[in-house]
Amino acid sequence: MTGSGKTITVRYFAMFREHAGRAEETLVLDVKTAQDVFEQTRLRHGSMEPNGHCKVAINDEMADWSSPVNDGDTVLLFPPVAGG
Amino acid sequence: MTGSGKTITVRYFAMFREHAGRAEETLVLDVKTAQDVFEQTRLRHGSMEPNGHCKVAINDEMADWSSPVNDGDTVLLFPPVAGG
Amino acid sequence: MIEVTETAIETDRLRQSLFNPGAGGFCVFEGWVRNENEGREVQRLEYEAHEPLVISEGNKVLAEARAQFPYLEARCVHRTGMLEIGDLAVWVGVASAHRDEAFKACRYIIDELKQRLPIWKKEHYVGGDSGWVNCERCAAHGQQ
Amino acid sequence: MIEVTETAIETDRLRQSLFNPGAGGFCVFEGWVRNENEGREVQRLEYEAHEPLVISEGNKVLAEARAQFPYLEARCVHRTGMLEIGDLAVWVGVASAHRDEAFKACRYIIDELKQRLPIWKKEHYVGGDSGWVNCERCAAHGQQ
Repeated sequence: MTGSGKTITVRYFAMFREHAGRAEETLVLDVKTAQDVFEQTRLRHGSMEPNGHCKVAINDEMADWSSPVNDGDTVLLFPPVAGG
Repeated sequence: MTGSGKTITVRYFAMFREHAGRAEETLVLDVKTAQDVFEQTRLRHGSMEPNGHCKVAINDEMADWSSPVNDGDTVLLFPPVAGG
Repeated sequence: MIEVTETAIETDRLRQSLFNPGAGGFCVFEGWVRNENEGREVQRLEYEAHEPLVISEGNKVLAEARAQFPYLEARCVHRTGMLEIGDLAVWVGVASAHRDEAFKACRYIIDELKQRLPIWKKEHYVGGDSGWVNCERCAAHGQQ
Repeated sequence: MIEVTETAIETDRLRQSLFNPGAGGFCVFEGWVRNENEGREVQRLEYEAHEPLVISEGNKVLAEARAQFPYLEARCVHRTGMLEIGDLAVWVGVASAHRDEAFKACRYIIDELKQRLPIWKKEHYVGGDSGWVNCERCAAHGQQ
């Protein structure tokens, strides 16, 4: 944690929840984008999943991996979807 | 009616039944093909309908207008279909 | 299997009859009697069918669909007689392993059915007149 | 309208809710739990959804479908939780004046839904193991 740390709530779904062993956690992270959050949580939980077919939402709005994250945001990490 | 007359039962459907004023009639006709039956009954009932989008069946099998008709056959005259 | 019926089509019973444990996709098309056709207000529709040939041609259509879009189960029922707005005139259901075959077979069946099966419909208009659908001079006949 | 439900989808009630007197064509797609996927024998499927985004993205999909294939009524319901073989996982129904829009809108909705909506399914195999569908390494995870 540095002075630039942001408090981010990360929510994990499906396979990601199983990797993380939890549905949600609040972390202080030195991150600029959704991609940074993905990378840091991936390292944290030892997941090897690339973000290729994954999606991300910020505060319940679909977002791009390059979308900026702000202090207090909730970032939702979605593994490849498979409805229907 | 000539010596070559064939006894043909003609069945009329939908609009054709209304034109003919009957569902079925048995006629002795001097005809070779389904097309001949169509033309002769058309003249008989004053119908102006061309056979363009009409279909014909002989003895409950779909047929071509050029299909031969034989003595004793039942010819079904189908106006343009519109199921569904 | 294709059927012709003079009574209301029971969609739920039909749907259940197509259950297959290998089916992941199920597509249904229903033709409903609507209140308008080509700008004229329709009050009811009268369907007539020549059942023996609806069955034999209909089964050919189902076999053609299966050859192109291998499905597991398919069924079609067409109603005849006088139908009111909102009534169900035709039901086509197809169950297949994946959705693509179900959609394509269902579409093929209803498209061919409308072009090939000896079924006719007469529209009864709000004004009291009527006309056979798909016949170039129907309007003229109906307005007499 | 799109919905997520934990209880059995009532197809007949949904069908009736789409009645529209101007509708002549009605197309339904149903996704059923089938007993096999990619060569593995499946015993049941577990669905998980993030409902708020299923609703917002789903309504975008319905609007996109309507813009391209103007329909009169459409509705989609996705089930979550543990489902058995033959259970109904998703229902999409579209009513339109003519059949072409109904078929095309229904297909568009289910195709986009499968690609875009935050819904996941875990297959539980006959052998007792399980795997998340659509994840390249699902099989490896399942077999651990």
